[in-house]
Amino acid sequence: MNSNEYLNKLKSSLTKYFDIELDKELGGRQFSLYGRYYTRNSKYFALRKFEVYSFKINEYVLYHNCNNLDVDYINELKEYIKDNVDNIVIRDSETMSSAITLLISSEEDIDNDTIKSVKKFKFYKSYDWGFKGWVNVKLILVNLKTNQAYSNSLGRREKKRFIFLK
Amino acid sequence: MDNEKVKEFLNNFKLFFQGATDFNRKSQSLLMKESHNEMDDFILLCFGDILGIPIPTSYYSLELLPLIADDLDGWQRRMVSRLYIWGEKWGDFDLDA
Amino acid sequence: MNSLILVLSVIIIFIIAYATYGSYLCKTWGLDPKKQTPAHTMEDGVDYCPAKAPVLLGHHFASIAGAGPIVGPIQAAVFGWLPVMLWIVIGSIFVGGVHDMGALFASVRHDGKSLGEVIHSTMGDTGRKLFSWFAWLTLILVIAAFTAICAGLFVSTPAAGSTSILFIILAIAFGFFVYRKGAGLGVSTVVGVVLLFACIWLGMRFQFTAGFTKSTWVIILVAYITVASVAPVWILLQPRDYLNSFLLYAMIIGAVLGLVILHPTIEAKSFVAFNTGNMNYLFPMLFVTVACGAISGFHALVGSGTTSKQIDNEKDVKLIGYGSMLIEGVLATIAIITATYIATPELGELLSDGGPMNVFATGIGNFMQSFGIPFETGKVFTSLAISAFALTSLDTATRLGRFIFQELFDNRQSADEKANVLTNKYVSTVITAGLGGLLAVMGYAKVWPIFGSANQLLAALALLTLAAYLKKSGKSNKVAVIPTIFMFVVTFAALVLLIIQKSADFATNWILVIIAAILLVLAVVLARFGYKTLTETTEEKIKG
Amino acid sequence: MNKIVFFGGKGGVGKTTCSASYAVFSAKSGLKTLLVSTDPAHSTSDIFEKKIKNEITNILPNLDAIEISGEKESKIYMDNVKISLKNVVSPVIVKEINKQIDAASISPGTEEAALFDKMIEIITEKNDEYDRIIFDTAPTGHTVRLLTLPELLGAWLDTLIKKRSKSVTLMSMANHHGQTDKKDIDNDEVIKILRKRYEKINKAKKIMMEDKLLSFIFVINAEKLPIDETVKAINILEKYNVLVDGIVVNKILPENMKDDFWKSKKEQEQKYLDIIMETFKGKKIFKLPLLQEDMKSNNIENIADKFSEFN
Repeated sequence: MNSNEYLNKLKSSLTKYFDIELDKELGGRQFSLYGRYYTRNSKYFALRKFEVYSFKINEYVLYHNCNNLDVDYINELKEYIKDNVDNIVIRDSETMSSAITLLISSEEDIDNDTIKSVKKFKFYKSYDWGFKGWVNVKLILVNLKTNQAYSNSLGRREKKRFIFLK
Repeated sequence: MDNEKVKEFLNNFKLFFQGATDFNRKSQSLLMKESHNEMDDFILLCFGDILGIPIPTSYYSLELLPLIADDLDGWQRRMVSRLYIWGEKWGDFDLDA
Repeated sequence: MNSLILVLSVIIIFIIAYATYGSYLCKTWGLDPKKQTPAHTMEDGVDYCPAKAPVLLGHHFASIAGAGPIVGPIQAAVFGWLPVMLWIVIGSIFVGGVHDMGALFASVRHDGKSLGEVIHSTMGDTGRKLFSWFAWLTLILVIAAFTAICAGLFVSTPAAGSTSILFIILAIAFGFFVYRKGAGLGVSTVVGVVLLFACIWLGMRFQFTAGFTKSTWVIILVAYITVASVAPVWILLQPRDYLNSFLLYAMIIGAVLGLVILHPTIEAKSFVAFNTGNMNYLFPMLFVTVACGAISGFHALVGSGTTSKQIDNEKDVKLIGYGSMLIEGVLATIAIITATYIATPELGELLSDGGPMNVFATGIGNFMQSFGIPFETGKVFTSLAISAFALTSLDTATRLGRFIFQELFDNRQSADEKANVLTNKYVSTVITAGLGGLLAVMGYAKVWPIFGSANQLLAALALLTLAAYLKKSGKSNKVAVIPTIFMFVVTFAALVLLIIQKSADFATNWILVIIAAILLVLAVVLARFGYKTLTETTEEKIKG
Repeated sequence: MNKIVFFGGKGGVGKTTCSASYAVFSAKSGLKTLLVSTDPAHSTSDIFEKKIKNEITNILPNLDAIEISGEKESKIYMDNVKISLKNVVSPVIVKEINKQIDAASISPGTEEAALFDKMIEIITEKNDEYDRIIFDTAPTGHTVRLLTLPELLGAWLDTLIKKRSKSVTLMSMANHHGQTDKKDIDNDEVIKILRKRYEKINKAKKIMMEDKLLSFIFVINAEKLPIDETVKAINILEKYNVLVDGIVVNKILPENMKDDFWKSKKEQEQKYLDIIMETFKGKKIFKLPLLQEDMKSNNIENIADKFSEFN
């Protein structure tokens, strides 16, 4: 399966709940797919406007294909996230958590130490010790030849979701 | 009190505590909504001609009518409230977002 | 009389009442299982989605059960346990049950709109302002009552105080790891519960809050609720509620088990006096002190808010409305037993020392001792559970009070007008919590009856709405009219009595007198207003 | 000749007489035969002078017959649905649903669909009981649709089963905290019915299409219109890889025609016969003479014998 097919499959799987933009440029990097999911929960008492509390949750999926992956590519990605997290995530006073899924697919095989660095990848940022919410990043790498996915610890539960068999 | 009633009472008791400490009501209602949407599409495929959409195979789905008859008028109301017959439901549009 | 026999007989009476009177209500009100409930007709998968009856009963019970059914009956035990028991049984069956089931039924028949919305929409603008003032005052009283109760408890058993503080810290840490670090819920729940018992043990070992007096505790509690109700919900409120539920249900199971094993005989006197001094007459005060055990307006607002949108079939209205009230009646009975198996003089002394919570905690501590849990641990565990319960209600009440306060003073026509300072989130919270704290310092015994009467007034209003609705739809509403009149009479009598009683030494509790007076005025106005709008719509409906 | 034989052709070309005589022939040659008549006119009973209702009745040794009518079949089907409606649904809805069923029973496609259902049932169930099943089917268009039906129905049923099981899985996930309970899907009534019908359709498709048990005989007259139509039909059938075995040219005029009118008719017939020979080269072509009087039980025997050369 090549990256175009993967892109279409990814788009159709996300389109139900995500607002999707193709070929979006964010902080100097080009992503072939940008998906945003947003929900607001509130508990009210007696009247709908008497809200006891409310909070918002954001989810972003940033996908691009890259065939020559190596360790510095992953490190460079970490730098990119560090600098650009604030203009990726849209926040307001009620926003609780924002989860960014960095999805990379590669049509070539991936060497072991890249996979190790993906597994070790960690990024967590809280605003005012979590009072104003926080951001978690899941890094998921999909090998299109063997249909295998590697992810950091946070992405473990989700990586199956991004494997599309023929 | 045959054990059928006992089993049913115990199950209700478990459900009571499940309801009291239920923390995944939101995810449960999302799953239920998805399931109801799929069911609405299913009924559309079987009994579309109730809404005036000619379904060539409606003869064969008459057999399912007794099992689906209960929420037919609920289904009709939901179908009418859809933006277009196969598209998202009106409720899915978070207008005040 | 052995307590176990008392509880069992109460349960049997309730089952009979459920089958007979409950079904009678269903028939007269015309509850029709074939009719489509709002959960089906307006299903949108967010608010309106049908839920199984037992799950909904559990959810409804969890949202209405508070510290009320525990504090009220114990406080009223001062009149002797027999009148309280009679009121709990009769109240639950004929007044409270009708009220809860009626509120749910009326709401189901109004497309799941909550009673608040029904009252809100039927009253004009002034009515709405009055209703908001009334709600805000009631919430202030709730804050005052529960702060005072907790403060009394923490002073009487310092271990409970220190444990609660440790529990708050545990909740925040739990929230941090599960929410932000993505630790598995299953694993962290186990760790959380283990740490919970570690807190109890630590709290008992180093009672670092031993020296605190009652007023210092009130200040700490007011500060706590101010911060807690302003901080985002995922910091403290949600993780704490999650851990609370384990505490609460462990306590209920422990109490029931202990009661069955120990089945103590009732020592306290069955009847003390019609007037236990200082004009504390049995007639109005008993019915106002025992709020949640027999009837409480608070249920109508909760029940008709979210539960009615999820009723799957009209026959569930009886189970959830009537059933949950009866379960609370049983809970109140257990509470009264924890107080009355001690002889009356000791009861009075315990009551003055730490208030009803202390009595309840001691009682449950003894119950748990019967199956091997050391008394001290049992007592601290129960008081931690009760205070956690009270803190949750405090939190909700403060958030709501702040919101209503903001809305009351938010008379800006357009958005860009400068919001006056009162509508600022922090200012309104401080005012609401501060006023509550001031009242709490007055002492819990003075505040609770006023809160009770405000609550019963709300109940009377709900019953009035139900009576009007039944008349409008051509059904006999004497099942609702009699309780309505009874509740209005009780509330007026109680308020008048309280005003006279409190104005004896006007200097110290002038605030209470003023609040009672405002409530009285509001009661009269709301009753007349409610009656007029509801009967008016009735004629116009029939004419129109 | 294959196990299941379809006699196709335009209305009035003598399909019933051909299929009846062929049935007699195959019964006499020792094969246990079932003649299925789907013609609304039910001329088979007239030929054998025996009342053949819509269940299998024996006419001759080794030969059974059945007349299936769409109208009767759909009535039975509708009544079954109405009966099962009684014990499942609240009376208020039953009245409204009955209205729905009555409306459906008079809609155009119903009788045809009921007929197809019965034919498929016969093919799948009676396949082992009889050595040969002969269908005297209605006009060509009808037959072609019958053969393509399994394809259409199969796909439709497949989608329905997928959608229903997705809905049931989601519901069981909601009730079991995210895990699906296999039992919910297996004993779901709707899926059971759909699966039963899906298997029946697949079996029929397998018999008709894959196992090559089915063959087709076209009955035509020596005229222009039947020839063109038959060519078109054969192309369609070949598309669904259905084997068209032979062509029976019926109502051939006797040889020695006297007056001019019939003589010119004879020449014209001969011209068409040559065209037929030409266009249907690969197929077996078999001529049947125009009969003096109607075919009845007494003279069916000698027509049947003619089929021996055909076989």
